[in-house]
Amino acid sequence: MQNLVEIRDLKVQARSDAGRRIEIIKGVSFDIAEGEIVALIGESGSGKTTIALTLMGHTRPGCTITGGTVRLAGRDLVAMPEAERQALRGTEVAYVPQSAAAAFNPSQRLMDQVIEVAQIHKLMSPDAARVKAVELFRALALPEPETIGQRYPHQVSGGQLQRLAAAMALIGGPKLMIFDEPTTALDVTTQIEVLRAFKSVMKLGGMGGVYVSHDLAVVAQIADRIVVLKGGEVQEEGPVEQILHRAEHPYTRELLAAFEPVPYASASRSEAETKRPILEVRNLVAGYGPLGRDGRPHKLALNNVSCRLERGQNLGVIGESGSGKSTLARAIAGLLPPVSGKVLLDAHALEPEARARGKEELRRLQIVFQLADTALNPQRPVGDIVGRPLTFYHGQKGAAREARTDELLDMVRLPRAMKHRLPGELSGGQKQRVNLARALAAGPEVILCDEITSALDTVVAAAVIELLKELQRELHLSYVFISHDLSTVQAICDDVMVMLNGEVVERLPADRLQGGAQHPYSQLLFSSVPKLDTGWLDSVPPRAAAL
Amino acid sequence: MIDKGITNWTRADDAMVEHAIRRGATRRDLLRMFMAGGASILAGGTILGRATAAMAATPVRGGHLKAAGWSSSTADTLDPAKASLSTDYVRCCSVYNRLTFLDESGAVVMELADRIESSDATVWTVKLKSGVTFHDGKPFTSADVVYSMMRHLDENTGSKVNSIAKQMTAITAVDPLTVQITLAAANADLPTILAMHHFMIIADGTTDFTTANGTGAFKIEMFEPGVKSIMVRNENYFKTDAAYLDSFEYFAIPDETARVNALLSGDIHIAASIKPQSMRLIETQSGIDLVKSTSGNYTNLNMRLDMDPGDKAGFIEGVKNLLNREVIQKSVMRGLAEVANDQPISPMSPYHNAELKTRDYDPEKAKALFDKAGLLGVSIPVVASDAATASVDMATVLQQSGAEIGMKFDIQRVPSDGYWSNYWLKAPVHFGNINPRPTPDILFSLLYDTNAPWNESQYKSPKFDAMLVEARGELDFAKRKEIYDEMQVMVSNEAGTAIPVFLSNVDAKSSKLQGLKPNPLGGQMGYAMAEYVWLEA
Amino acid sequence: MNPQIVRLVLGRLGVALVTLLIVSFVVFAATQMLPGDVVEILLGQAATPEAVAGLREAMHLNDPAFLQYGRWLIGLAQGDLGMSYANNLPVAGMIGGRLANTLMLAAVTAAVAVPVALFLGITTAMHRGSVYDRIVTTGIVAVISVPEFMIATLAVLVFAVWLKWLPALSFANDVTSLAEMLRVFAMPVITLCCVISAQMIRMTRAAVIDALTMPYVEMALLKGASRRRMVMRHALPNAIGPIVNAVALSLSYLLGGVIIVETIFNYPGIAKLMVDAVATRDLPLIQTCAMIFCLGYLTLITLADIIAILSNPKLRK
Amino acid sequence: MHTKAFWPTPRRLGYHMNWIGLIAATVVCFWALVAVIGPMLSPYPPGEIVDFDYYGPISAKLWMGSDYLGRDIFSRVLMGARYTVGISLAAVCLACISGVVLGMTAAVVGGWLDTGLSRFLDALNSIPSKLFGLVMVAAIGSSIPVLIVLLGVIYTPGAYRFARALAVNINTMDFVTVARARGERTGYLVTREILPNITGPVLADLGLRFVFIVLLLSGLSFLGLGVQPPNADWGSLVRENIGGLPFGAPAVLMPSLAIASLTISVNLLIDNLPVKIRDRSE
Repeated sequence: MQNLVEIRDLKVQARSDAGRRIEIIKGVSFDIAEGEIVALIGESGSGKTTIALTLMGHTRPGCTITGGTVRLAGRDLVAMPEAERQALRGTEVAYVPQSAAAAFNPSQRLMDQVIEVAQIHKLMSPDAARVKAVELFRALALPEPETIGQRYPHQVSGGQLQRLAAAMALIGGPKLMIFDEPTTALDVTTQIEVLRAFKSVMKLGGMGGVYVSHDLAVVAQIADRIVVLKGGEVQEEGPVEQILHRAEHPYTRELLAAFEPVPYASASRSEAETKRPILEVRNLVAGYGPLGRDGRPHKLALNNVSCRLERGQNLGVIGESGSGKSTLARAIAGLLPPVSGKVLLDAHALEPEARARGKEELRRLQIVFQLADTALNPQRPVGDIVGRPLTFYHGQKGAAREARTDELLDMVRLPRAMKHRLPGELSGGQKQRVNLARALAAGPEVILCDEITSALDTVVAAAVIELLKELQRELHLSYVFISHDLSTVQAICDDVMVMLNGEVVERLPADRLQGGAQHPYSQLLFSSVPKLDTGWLDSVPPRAAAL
Repeated sequence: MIDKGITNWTRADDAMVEHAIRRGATRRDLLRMFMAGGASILAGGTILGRATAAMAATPVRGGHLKAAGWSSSTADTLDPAKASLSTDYVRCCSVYNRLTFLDESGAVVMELADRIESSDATVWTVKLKSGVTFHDGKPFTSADVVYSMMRHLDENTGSKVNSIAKQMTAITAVDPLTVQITLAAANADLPTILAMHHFMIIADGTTDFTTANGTGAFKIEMFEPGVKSIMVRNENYFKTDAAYLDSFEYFAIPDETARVNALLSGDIHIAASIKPQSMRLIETQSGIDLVKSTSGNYTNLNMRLDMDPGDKAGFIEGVKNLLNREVIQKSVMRGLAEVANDQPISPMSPYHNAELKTRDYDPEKAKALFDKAGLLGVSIPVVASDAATASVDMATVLQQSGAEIGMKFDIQRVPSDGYWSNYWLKAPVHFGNINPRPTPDILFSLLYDTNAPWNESQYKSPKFDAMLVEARGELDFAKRKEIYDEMQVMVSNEAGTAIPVFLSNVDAKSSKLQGLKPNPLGGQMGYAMAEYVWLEA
Repeated sequence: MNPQIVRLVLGRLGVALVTLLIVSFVVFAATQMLPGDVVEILLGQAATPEAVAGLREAMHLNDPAFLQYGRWLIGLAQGDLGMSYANNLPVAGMIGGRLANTLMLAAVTAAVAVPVALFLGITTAMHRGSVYDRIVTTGIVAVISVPEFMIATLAVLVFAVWLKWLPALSFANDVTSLAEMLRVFAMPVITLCCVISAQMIRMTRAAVIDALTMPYVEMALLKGASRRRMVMRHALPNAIGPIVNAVALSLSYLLGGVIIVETIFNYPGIAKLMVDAVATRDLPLIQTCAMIFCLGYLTLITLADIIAILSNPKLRK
Repeated sequence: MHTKAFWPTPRRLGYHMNWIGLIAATVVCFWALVAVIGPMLSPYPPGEIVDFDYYGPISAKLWMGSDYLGRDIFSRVLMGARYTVGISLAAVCLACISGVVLGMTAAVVGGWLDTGLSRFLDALNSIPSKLFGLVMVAAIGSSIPVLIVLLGVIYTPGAYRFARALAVNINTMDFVTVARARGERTGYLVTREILPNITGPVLADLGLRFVFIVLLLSGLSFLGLGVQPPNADWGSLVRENIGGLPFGAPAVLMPSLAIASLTISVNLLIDNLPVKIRDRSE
């Protein structure tokens, strides 16, 4: 019997700005059998999404399929005229996008968009389509399945949107579903629910599927087979169990290794306790919008938050999006002046606004942002970016500044020649190192790290964490490490603070995270982190779908 | 020809001129005839041909005439005392009448007056026509004339001819059809003065002009200031051989190109004031005629004698020698001009001093004069504006001539808006533009008398002033001309007004429009064309 | 209505009012700067010092500027536009007919230009990169690069003088039938369309192309939607904000920007009225005209903003 | 609005440009060159009447015929380039510099300054440009500095709006926040962090605005405001010779062509700006 999908020697070219052609998929071949779910694993730039889209006969603007075949149920999508491909999309093969929030048209009701496939291809009457959609909503465990379709995209949560996107894909009754990183943008507690919904409908429908992801643990829960990609080429391919436990290719092993928890042993715990804290936050209240009558902001983001960071130690702040963890960093840095409460640096109270703080105070407390892309001025060479704090805080100029810049680049393990490059010419990991080097240039005592590894591929992120640790040893730094990712926090922090809705729900030492949590939310959070184990998803008990 | 001695033109005189032409009178004869009337002939040459042409055609009744002037504003008015733009004149001419008017030859013709008589040129008796009615049916009487005249003496009226009207010390109604006007001093030109547009007759007691209650050939039907006006024929008009048109629509198209285009496309029948450069286009079009008339209109360069650099001896004479009049006549005006000699009486006037030679273009002499004045190489600002016809181009010609002898003229072109109130008479060196005036007396009193309101160069000469008064009261033509001749020489040599050329006025019209003749008072038959023209089918 | 929408719309109206107040100040200040005394212009040769002084007093011209400004502003607020200095007619009456003419021309132009521009903008965006797209976009560049007086004069020469198809002048009040209206308005409208639609086409095209890069449009493609459906159902509804803005900006030109067209076609509109008023230093008339232009601009821009706010689904109930 | 944000600074030579852009750039450079050296090449002084005919045809003596006075159009077009290009360039620079500086400052400082400036410039923008020009020239007279300042003022609100919108976007970027957290002053934020990131779009905008200014200058010249004679900008040349249009006189066609070629080229150049080759081979 022929396979549902047969990809043979697929080649895709992209055109650069200058019109030069670059091959981004270099002869990829693999099959998908009926009812089988195949995962495409790889880091950003590996070509996994490009391959997934060719299964719909689509390439993003600027890309073209230059060779090979993509057969879906025996028909070659590459050779097919566009009209026929249009007829296949939504009916034979359907797509669940990475960010459902962006993939829904903000100006149309959800129901209209869900049943649009049926209307485009005239599969059924609108009424019949609506009935089927409500069934799907139910199957996907969406709340209020009867009425949720009447809402607009901005009126439902991210997890619900992702399930609605699945419903939108399923309505045409496709033979093949493509999931393009459908849970990457979700919080872990939501991700688990969505994964569960996907898994159940896929099982029920007996459809074939392609699951694109960079997260091996997620893939392990849903896929039958894994294809490991790098640089547009297949590195390794095999059943899930085989890849997880008997990986052969070094790259696959590297991916797996990044999942191994690296326990962090604080070197300075005993000595720290005797000293006064380097950073202390007392009863911080902050938020956005105008102040209300009670003196509180319209939208409260931090409610009475207190914490302390001992010299030479690291404090992890963990929580879901909207929990106020990033606001905390901004409030400490004086970017969002708190309404009340105090920030003490080395037992000395700081002004609420950065503008009012002294240069020396500013120097001692540095902040590093999540997205290195936006945190570096794209128009200034790396040397300038790193050198500016030297001039600003230390008045260094000319050769002295050059020399110190070189040292800093050495420190973050970047080649010195890189100082002439612009940020746009650097990779994600390199940018984050420049970002760090800039903070280090000030000669700080505390660095606020706001999700600095979140946007990086796992392997790269692990290396950045290693670097942070090394720097700490050399420079006696203290970090406030903000993240939604439990394993990275575990890898670097002494103490962890769990936040929910702007409040601290629990504080506990990093080594007692697993099993030590008392607060139900902390427990839920920790238990929702996927494990490299095919049976994990089924082993976690479902919780009441409300958060 | 009969020498009537004192002006008392009647309607019969019109017929006399025509009769004379028919009999083949020579030009000299005719001129003598005009002189006899004390009227100045400002448009000699062109008129004769036109008059003969006009004679041949027979007027046709009916039709709607659309005509375009060149200036219009929201200040457009139906009050003749305040009329200031060509559109005002045309509109007023069609709805009101004057006591007298000037025909194409510049001769005084009676309109509402039946006779104007005087024995000493100081006390004048005006006999009015009987049976004339206003648009609202009110009969025309001496009271209307008195009211109309007295208005100009009232400061609050805002009359444009207040200064001219001031010489009338008493205006009284002798009987319903007789008015007596007493002048402060003898002035033989009164019949001509009464032909000025502002002295139109309105009904006694009129203060609201929106209905334009006149005696004229047309009644106002619609009037929108700055937009247009529509007039319809007055069926009770007292002239029987006039007012051929059913209705008459007048508006302004300030942009000359647009005006010409509108005529060419058939949207209008007549476009007033055509630039010389447009003639080539118009001449190629069939069905379009040009009506040219050289009148006393001129654009002059004024150098104030009381300001630097006009107060430096030699400067003014230098400029007068540096003006290349031939280039101005040929290149700037494309021949639509007569070379002038720095005085305002045009060659068409019987009082023109033919002995006074035109200055030759003499850059070397000018250079020497500038050098003497210590101004050679000094940058002289010259204010010009589109408001004064062709002044920018004339300035350019002067500038170019100056450049050749090392004299710098720095042209300052300023907007037309407010030119007359902000720059004219005020800037040390600037251009002006003077409309035709019927008599040398008016020109000199207005422009060169020590107390003249528009003394453009601040020319002050007691001798000149005395001569002006003397000439005004002088009833003998030869003696009068002698005085005026000398005054012309004085102005040409002493005043700071350089008058390079007299400009011709050109109206372009559809050949369907007939009966249009040149007139010394300006284009479009001295703005009074409405009642004389007709449209051929 | 969503209270948030009400708040935003009221906010926009408030901003427009404040801007209008600033405009009134700028207009008043600018007109006060005009040299040349209106009294002297009015009296002309009869301007004796006593007459000038008397008239100045009567016209309140000796009052301090801020007092005059206040008086004018209060008058405006009460709908009293004052009397024209030049001919002592009420300003409201002088403007009335002219404003109607201007609005008429603007309306006819808008009725032609907006649909054409939107059609071209949307279709070029839909077929981006095609020969059609290139012809239209190059044509636009050519059209916006030629001064409007050239377009207008050429149009007159060709259609009125040579072909004699259309009248060279456009008089609003001569219109008796629809056919007549089309003939009379044809040339000014064509000229103005050339001037204003280029920008609308460009902005519409850019807005639609921008919306076409949105993930939900790609999603529509992956649902099997046709190009037409992608544009009309998904891209366009989300590009309304910028498109309406571009349309409003272009249309605002039709009030005061048409001076050249009014000059060439001798159309009695309000822009020419203002130029005349400047020539006669008729301050009340200048100020009123300027305020009308600014009011028109602000109305259009505010309307566009409000439409953009209303079209934002995030603010829908 | 979609903009081509973030150009890398040109350090290596590696630009690519399509042929339309190249032609447009050539024409723009040609006019720029003419503006600089043109008057030196002109065969006659711009004010000299060299031909007794008017609207004369193209001849060996008069390369572009003669104008309504019989002056040499070739010389006048050469001289007009200096005024049209020079005034427009000066005005566009004035508008963009003031607009961009104000826009960036408003975006960075925010608060009342932002609101106040935005309202004031919005008010200015609401006054029709040609009428504003007419009134202002009536008020203060027409001279080259007045024209430059006037055109600059007319186009400042647009430049302000554009720059402010861009700067507001950049201002939310983390690198600006980092600089703020570092304690940098407004001046530094504006000049070093914001400005380099908006120069690309601002330059493109400057080009478009240049076209509008050339056209507005021509329009104002058409309405009678412009350079003092005997000099004239191209718009004035078209206006004073427009009577020659029915004969297709080169006197009116040549300056019109000059305006059109300049504006079309600038437009096309902006639409086809050189793209830097930045193939990152990783």
